[in-house]
Amino acid sequence: MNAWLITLIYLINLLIFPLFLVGIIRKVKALMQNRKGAPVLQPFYDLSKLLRKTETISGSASWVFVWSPRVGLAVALITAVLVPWAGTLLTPNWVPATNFLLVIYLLALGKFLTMLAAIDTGSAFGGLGASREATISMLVEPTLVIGIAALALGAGSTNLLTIYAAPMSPLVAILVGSALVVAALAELSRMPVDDPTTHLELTMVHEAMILEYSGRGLAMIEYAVALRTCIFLGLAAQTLLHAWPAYTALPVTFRYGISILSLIALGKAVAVAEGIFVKLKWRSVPNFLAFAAVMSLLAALIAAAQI
Amino acid sequence: MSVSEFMGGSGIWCGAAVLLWLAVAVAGLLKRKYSGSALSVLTIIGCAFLLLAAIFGRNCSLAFPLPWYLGDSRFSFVIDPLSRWFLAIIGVVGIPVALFSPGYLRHMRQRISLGFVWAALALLLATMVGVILAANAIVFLVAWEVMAASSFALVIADHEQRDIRRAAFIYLGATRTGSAFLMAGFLWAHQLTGSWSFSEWSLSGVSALGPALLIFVGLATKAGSWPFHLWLPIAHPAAPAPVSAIMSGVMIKTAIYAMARFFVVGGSFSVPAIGPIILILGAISAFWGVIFALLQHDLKRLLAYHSVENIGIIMMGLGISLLGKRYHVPLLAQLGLAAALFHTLNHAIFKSLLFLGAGAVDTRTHLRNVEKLGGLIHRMPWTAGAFVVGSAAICALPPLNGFASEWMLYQGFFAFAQHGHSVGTRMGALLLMGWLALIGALAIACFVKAVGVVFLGNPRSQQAEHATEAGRGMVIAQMLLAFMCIGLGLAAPLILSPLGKIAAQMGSPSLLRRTWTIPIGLLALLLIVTVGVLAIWMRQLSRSLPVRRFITWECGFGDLGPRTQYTAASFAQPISRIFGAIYGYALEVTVKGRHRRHFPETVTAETMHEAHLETKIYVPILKSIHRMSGNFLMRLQAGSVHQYLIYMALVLALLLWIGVGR
Amino acid sequence: MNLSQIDLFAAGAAVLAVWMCGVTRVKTQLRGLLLQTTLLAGICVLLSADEHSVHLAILGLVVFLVKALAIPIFLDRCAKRMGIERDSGANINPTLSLMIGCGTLFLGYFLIPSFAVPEMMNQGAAGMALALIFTGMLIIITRRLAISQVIGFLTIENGIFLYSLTQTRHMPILVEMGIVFEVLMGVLIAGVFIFRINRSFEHIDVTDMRGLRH
Amino acid sequence: MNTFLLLAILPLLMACLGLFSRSVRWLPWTGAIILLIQLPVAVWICLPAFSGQIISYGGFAIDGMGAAFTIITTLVAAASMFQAALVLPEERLKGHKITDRRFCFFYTLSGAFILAMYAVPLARHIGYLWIAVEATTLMSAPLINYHHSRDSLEATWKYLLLCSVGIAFALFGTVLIFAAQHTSVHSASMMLNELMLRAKDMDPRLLRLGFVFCLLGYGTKAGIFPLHNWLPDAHSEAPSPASAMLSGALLNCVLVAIWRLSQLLSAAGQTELVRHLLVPAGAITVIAASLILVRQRDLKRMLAYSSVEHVGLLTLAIGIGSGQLFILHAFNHSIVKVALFLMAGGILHIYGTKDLRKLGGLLKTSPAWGIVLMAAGFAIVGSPPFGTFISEWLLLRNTFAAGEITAAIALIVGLTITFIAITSHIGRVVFGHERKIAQSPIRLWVYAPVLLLTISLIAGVAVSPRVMHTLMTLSQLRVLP
Repeated sequence: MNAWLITLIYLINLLIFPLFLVGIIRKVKALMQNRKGAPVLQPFYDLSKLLRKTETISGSASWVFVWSPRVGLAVALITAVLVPWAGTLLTPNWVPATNFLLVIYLLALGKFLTMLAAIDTGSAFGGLGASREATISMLVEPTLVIGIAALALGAGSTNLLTIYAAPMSPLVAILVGSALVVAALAELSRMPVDDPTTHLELTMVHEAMILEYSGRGLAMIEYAVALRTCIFLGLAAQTLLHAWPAYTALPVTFRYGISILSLIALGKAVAVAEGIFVKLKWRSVPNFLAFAAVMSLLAALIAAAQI
Repeated sequence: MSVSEFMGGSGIWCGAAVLLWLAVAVAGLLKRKYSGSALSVLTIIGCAFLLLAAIFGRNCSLAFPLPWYLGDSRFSFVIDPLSRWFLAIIGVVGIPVALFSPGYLRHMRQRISLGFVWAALALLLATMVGVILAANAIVFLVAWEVMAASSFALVIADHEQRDIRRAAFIYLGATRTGSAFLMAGFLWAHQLTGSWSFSEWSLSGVSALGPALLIFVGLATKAGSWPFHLWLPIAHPAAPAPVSAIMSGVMIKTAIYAMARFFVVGGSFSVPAIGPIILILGAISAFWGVIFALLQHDLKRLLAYHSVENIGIIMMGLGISLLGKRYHVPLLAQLGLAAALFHTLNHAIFKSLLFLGAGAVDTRTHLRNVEKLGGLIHRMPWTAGAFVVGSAAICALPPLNGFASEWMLYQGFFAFAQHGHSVGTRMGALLLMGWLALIGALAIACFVKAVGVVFLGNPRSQQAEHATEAGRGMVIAQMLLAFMCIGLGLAAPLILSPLGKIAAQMGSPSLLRRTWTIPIGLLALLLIVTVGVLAIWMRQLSRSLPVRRFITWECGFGDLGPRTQYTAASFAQPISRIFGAIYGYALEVTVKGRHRRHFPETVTAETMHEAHLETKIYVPILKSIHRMSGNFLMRLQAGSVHQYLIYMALVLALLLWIGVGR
Repeated sequence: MNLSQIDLFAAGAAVLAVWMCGVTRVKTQLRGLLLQTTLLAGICVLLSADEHSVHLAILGLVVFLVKALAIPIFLDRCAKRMGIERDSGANINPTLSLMIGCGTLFLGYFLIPSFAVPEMMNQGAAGMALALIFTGMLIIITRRLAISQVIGFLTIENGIFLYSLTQTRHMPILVEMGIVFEVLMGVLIAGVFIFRINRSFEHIDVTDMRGLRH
Repeated sequence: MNTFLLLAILPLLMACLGLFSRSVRWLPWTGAIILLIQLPVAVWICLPAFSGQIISYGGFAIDGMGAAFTIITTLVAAASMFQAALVLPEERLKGHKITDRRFCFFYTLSGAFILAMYAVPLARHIGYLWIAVEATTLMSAPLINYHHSRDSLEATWKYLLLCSVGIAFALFGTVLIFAAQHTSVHSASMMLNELMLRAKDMDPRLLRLGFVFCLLGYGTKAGIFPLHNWLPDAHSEAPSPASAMLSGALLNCVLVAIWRLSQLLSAAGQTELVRHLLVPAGAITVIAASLILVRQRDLKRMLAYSSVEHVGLLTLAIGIGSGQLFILHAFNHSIVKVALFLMAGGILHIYGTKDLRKLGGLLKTSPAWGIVLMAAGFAIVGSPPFGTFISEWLLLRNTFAAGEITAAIALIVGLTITFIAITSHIGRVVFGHERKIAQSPIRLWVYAPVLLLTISLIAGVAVSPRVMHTLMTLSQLRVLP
C-alpha cells in the first residue's frame, strides 16, 4: 500500500515536476527583471497548446528530423527514471541500471540526434547551433565524468544510487556539486553560456538547433529540456546535500521532500544567476567552463588522496 | 603435434579456408577480367569456415611435415582462445566485405583488373590467418611480410593515379621499417631464449626490455599508434573502400593481437615498463587521431584518423591490463584485456561498416570531399541509415556495441582508480576516465559533422544531386554490419564468456561475469517501447492535424541555396580553434573587391593546419637520407678511373696497416 | 756466389722503375721497361746458374723473350700507330711523382723485415720488389694515357716476379709460365682495346673517359 | 681426368662453334641447347661430391664447394644462354648493328668464360686459382664491349684495368702465401691440400700478409666496397645475358676463392684476422650499397648495386665462417638476380631505355611482365616466401650469434633501406600509366625468369636442418690424405 503510494507520487512527480520547475525559474527570472511574468504553470499551457497546433516540417528534412525529438524525449524520460534526482528511486532493483556513465551516454545519444536533426533541415542556424553544442558538450563531459567518478571513488561503485547511499566527504561533495551546477548551466544552455530566450541567431545555441521545430515536435523537445533541467539540477542538488553528513541518515520520505525543496531552491538560484550574469562572448565560454573542470579535478585529487 | 590431432580441432576449418582463398588467388591471377561474383562467393565460404573454426573449433596446434621447413624452424601453428577471437574478427569482417566488393569494384572496372584485386584480397585474408595462427617467430614474420606485400598490392590497385602510388610506397616503406624493428626484436629474443617458438619465450626483467621495446615499436607501426601512425591516414584513403575496410578493420588488429599475445596473455615478455608505455601512447594516439579526424574533408581520410583513435583506445585497455598484471590485480588485468579485445571486435565491425558506407557514396557520386556532398539520405536511404548506426556505434552511444566496450574500459579505469597503489595512479586513472569522455565527445562532434554534411541537408553538387542507392549486395553488406553493431551492443553479457576464456589464459580464473552490471537489453527494450508509445501518440495527433511540409525558414530572403548550409570546415572550427596550438590551426579569410569594406566581390575563407610530427620529424629524416645518398654517389662514383685506383691504394695501405701492424 | 749481383740487379730494376715515373716520353718509358725486365731475366739466369736448375733458365729465357722484347715492342708499335708521343702526368706532374717514387724505395726498404723470408739470402731484393710494386701503382695512378697505365701494370708484375724469384724457390714452373702467358694475353687484349679507344675517342687519354658515373 | 673433360667438353664445343661457324642463324639456339644439356651433365658429375667423395686431378678437384658452385654457375649460364638465344637475334634485327663475326665471337667468349668460371671453384691449387680468376677477367672483358659503344668501351677499360691491377695484388698475395711455408725448400707447394696440412707451421706473418693482398685482389674482382667501382659500369653496359653471368656466377666464384683462403687461415689459427677483415668489410659494403641504391636512375645500375649489397652479405657470411649460408645465399641471390637481369634486358628491348625516370606502366603494357618483375623485385630484397628471405634471416641470426652486434644492426638498417629503395624503383617501372613502347613485349621471354623465381620460392619454404647440415659439410675444405 505504502509502496504503491510512493510509486504513484514518484511517477506523477516525475512527469509534472520538471515543467513546474521550469515555470518557477521563468517566474523568478521575470521578477528579477521587474516583470510580472507568466504564471508558474505556463509551461503546461504551452505544451498543451503546442500539441494542438499543426506541425510544419522543412521540405529538406528526413526521418532523422522526425524521430530525433521522440528518441530525445524517451531518453530523457528513461534517464529521469534512472537518476535519483529525488534522493530515491522507484524500486531498488534498478540500482545497477543507474550507472552514471550509462546516464551520461544516454543523454549524449539524445544530443547526438538533436544535432543531426538541426543539420537535417539544411538551414545555416541548425549547423551553427549543432557545432556550438558539440563544442560545449566536449568541454562539459570530461568535467561530469571526472566529478562523479570522484564521488564514486568513495562508494567504490559507479551506480548513482550506491554513490549517494554511501557517506561522502563534504569537501568533495561541495566541489563536485558546484562543478555540476556550472556544468548544468552549460548543458541546459542557460546564461551565461547561452540565452534560452534570445532570438538573435548569432548568440543562440540550443534555440538555433530547434529553430525548425514547431507544434508536436517542439512540445516534445521542450518537455525533454524540462526533464534534463530536472536531472542535472537534481544531481547537483543531491551532491550538495551530501555535504551535510546527516542527510543520508534521514528516512526516505524526508529525503524526498528535502530533495524537492532543494531542487526548487537551486532552480531559483539559477534564475537569479541568469538575472545577474551577462551572456559570455562565445570565445570565452571555455574559460568559464574551465572553473567547473578545475573544481572537479580538485575533487578527484582529494578523493584519490582520501581513499 | 600430429596432423590428425590438428584435424580434430579448428585447424581443418582454417586449413580449408586458407586453401580456398589460395585457390581464389590463383584463379584471380589467371583470369584477370573476372566479374568477381564467383570469387566473392568462394571468399565468403572461406570466411564462414573461419567463423566455424573460431566458434566451434577446439584448441590445437600443428607442424607441417618435412620437407616444409623454414631453415631454422618448422611451419608450426597454434590455436587458442585468443587466436580464435581474432579468427572470428577476420571472418565477421570478411563476409560483408566480400559481399560488398563486386558491386563496388564494378565502377573501377576500366582502371583496375578485378582478378588481381581479388587475388590480393584473398591472399591478404589467408596471410592474416597465418599471422594469427603462427606459433613461432619465423612463421609469424613470413606471414607478416606477405600480408604487408599483399595489402600493398591492394592499396596500389588503382595505380594510374600518382598520389595513390605515392601512398602505396609510403605504406610499404613504413611497414617494412616496422618489421625491421620486429626482426631485430625477434633476433634479440632468440639470442636470450635460444628458441623461436613463442611458447618457449618467457623473458622478464631488464634483459627483456630491449627486445620487448623493439617488438613493440614494430607492432605499433603496423597498428598505426602515435607517433608511428603517419602511413595510416595516407594509405587507407588510397585503397579501394572494401580494402580500407579490411585493412582498418582487421589488418592493423593483427598488431593488437601480437601485442596481446606477447605482452599480456602469452607472457612471452613480462616487462613492467611496457604497460605504462602502451597506456600513454594509446592515450595520446586516441586524442591525436580524433582531433586530426575533425579537420579532414576527405571522408575516408577522416575514417582513417578515427582508426588511429580507436587503436589508441584499444591500447589503453591493454595498458591497464598490463598494469593490473604488474600490481597483481586480476580483476583489473582481465577488465583491461576484455575491454581491449571487445573494442577490437567492435571497431572492426563499425569501422568496416563506415568504410563501406564511404565506398558506397564514392561509387555513386565519385566524390570523397564532404564539402561537395549532402542530402544523400533522401537518395541512398539504406546506406545513410547504416552509416548513422555506424557513427552512433563509433561514438559509443548506447545501446550499440561501441558503448559496451568503452563502458568496460571505463570500468577498468575505475577499478584502477580503486586499486591504484598511490595517489598519483588513482588520480591518473580518474583523469583517464575524463580523457576518454573527452575523446568520446570529440568523436560525437566529428561524426555529427560527417553524417550531417554528407547525408543530411541539401546536396552541394550535381553528383550528389543525382546519386542513387547503392547496389543490392552493397546495401546488404552494410545492413549486416549495422545489425551486428546493434546485436553486439545488446548481447554484450554473452560476449563475456569467450572473453573470460581468454582472460583465463592469463592464469587466474575469469572474474568478468560479475563486471557487467547494466541490464542493457532491458533498457533498450524500454527505450523502444517509450519511443513506440510516443510515436503512436503522435500518429494519433497527426490524424486530426496533418503535418505541413514547407521550405526551411530563410529569414525572409528567397529560397536557400545549398551554399548557405553550414560547411564541415565551419562546423569543426570552434573545436579546432580550441586545440589550434597543436596543429597550427589558422583561418585565412581574403576579401577582394573594389571597395573591400562595402562591396566585396569575392570572399574566400580556407582553414589550414600542419601535422608537425610529419613535417618536423619524418620528412627531414627521409630528406637527409636522400641527400646523403646523393652526395655519396657524386663523390664516390665520379667516373674517373684514377680516383678508383687511388681508392685501391688507400685500401691497400689500410690492409697493410692491419696485416703488418697487428 | 752471385748474391750481390742479384741484389744489384734488383736495385737496378727498382731504380729504373722510379726513373720511369719521371719520364714523359712513352718511347723512353718503354725502353725503361725493357731494361728493367731484362735485369729480372738476368736475375733468373744468375739463380739458375747458382742452383744448376734448368727450369729457371727456361723461365728466364721466356721472360726475356715475352716480357722484355715482345710486349715493349708491341706497345711501341701501338704508340707509333696512334702517333702517341708524350704522357704528361694526370693529376700530379712527373717530377713530383719522381720524388714520390724515391719515397717508395725507402718504403720498400723499411718493409723488408715484415716481407722478407728469413731463410732466403737476398733480403734486399724483397724490398726492391715491393718498391717495384708501389712504383707500378704510382705510375698507373699518375699517368693519363692508357698505354702508360699498361706499363705501370707490367711494372707491378715485374715486382711480383722479382719477389717470387728471390724470396721463394721452385714456384711451379707451370704457374710461372701461366702467369707470363696471362700477362701476354692481358697486354694483347689491352692493346686491342687501346686501339678501339683511340678509334672512338680520338685519343687514349683515360682522364676523359668519365661518361659512366653514379 | 675424364670427368673434367666431360665437364669441359660442351662449353668448349660452343666456343669452337662460335669460332668456326659462318652462319648466325642456328648458333644461338645451339648454344642454348648445349648449355641446357650441360646442366644435367654438370649435376650428374657433381652428384658424387655431395655424398662426400672428391674426384681430383692435378691441381683441380670436385669437392663440395666446387660441386655446389659448378652447379650454380651452370644454372646461371644455361638461363643466360637461353635468354641470349631469345634476345640477341631480336636485338640485332632491331637497330643495334652487330656484325656476324662479333655475334659469333660472343659465343666463343661465353664458352671460354664459362670454362674459366668452372676452373675457379674447382681449383685446389692457389696458383691455378689465381690463373683461373685472371682468365675470367680476360674472357669477360670483350663480352662487356659487345655493343662497341663509347660507354661500353669505357666500362670495359675500367673493368680490365681495375681488375687486372687488383688481381696482380692477388698474385702477390698468392706468392706470399707460398713463401710462408718454412718447410725444407724442395717440398714447398701450392696445393691447398698440402697447405692445409702444414698450415700450423707456416709463417703467420707472411700468411697474414698473403691473405691481406689476396683479399685486396679478389675483393676488387668481387666488388667489395670501396673497390666495387668497376661493377656498376660493367654490369650496366654488358648485354643482359652477360650481365647475368657476371653478377650471378662470376662474383660467387671469386668469393669462393676468398672462402678457400679464409679456410686456410682458419686452419693456421688466424680466424681472428679473417673475421676482423671480412665482417666490417661486409657490413660497410651492405650499408654503402643500400645508400647508393636510394638515388639510382638506371635500371641495370640499380641491379648492379644490389649485387654489391649481396656481395657484402656473402662476405659477411664468410667472415663469420658459416659456409652453409655462403652457399645458400649465393644460390638464392644468383637465381633471383639472373631473373632480374634477364627481365631488365627484356625491358630495355620493350622501352628502348633503362632510365628509371622514363620507364613506367609495365603492368598496363603487359600484366605478366609487370607481376613477374614486381615478384622478382620483392625476391631480391629478401621478402618471404622467397629463398632470399630465409638465407638473409639465417645470416642475421648467425651474425647475432657470432656476437657481431654492430654488424647485425648495420645489416638490418641496410636491408631496410635497400628494400625501400629497390621496391620503389621497380614499382616505378611496374606501375603508373601506360607509356609508349618501342617493341611489344614477348610473352616467351618471361618464362625463364618465372622458372627461376619458382626455384627460389621452393628454396624459401623447404630449407630443412638436413639441407643446412649438408651445405655445412660441403663448404668445409676437406684435406685428402
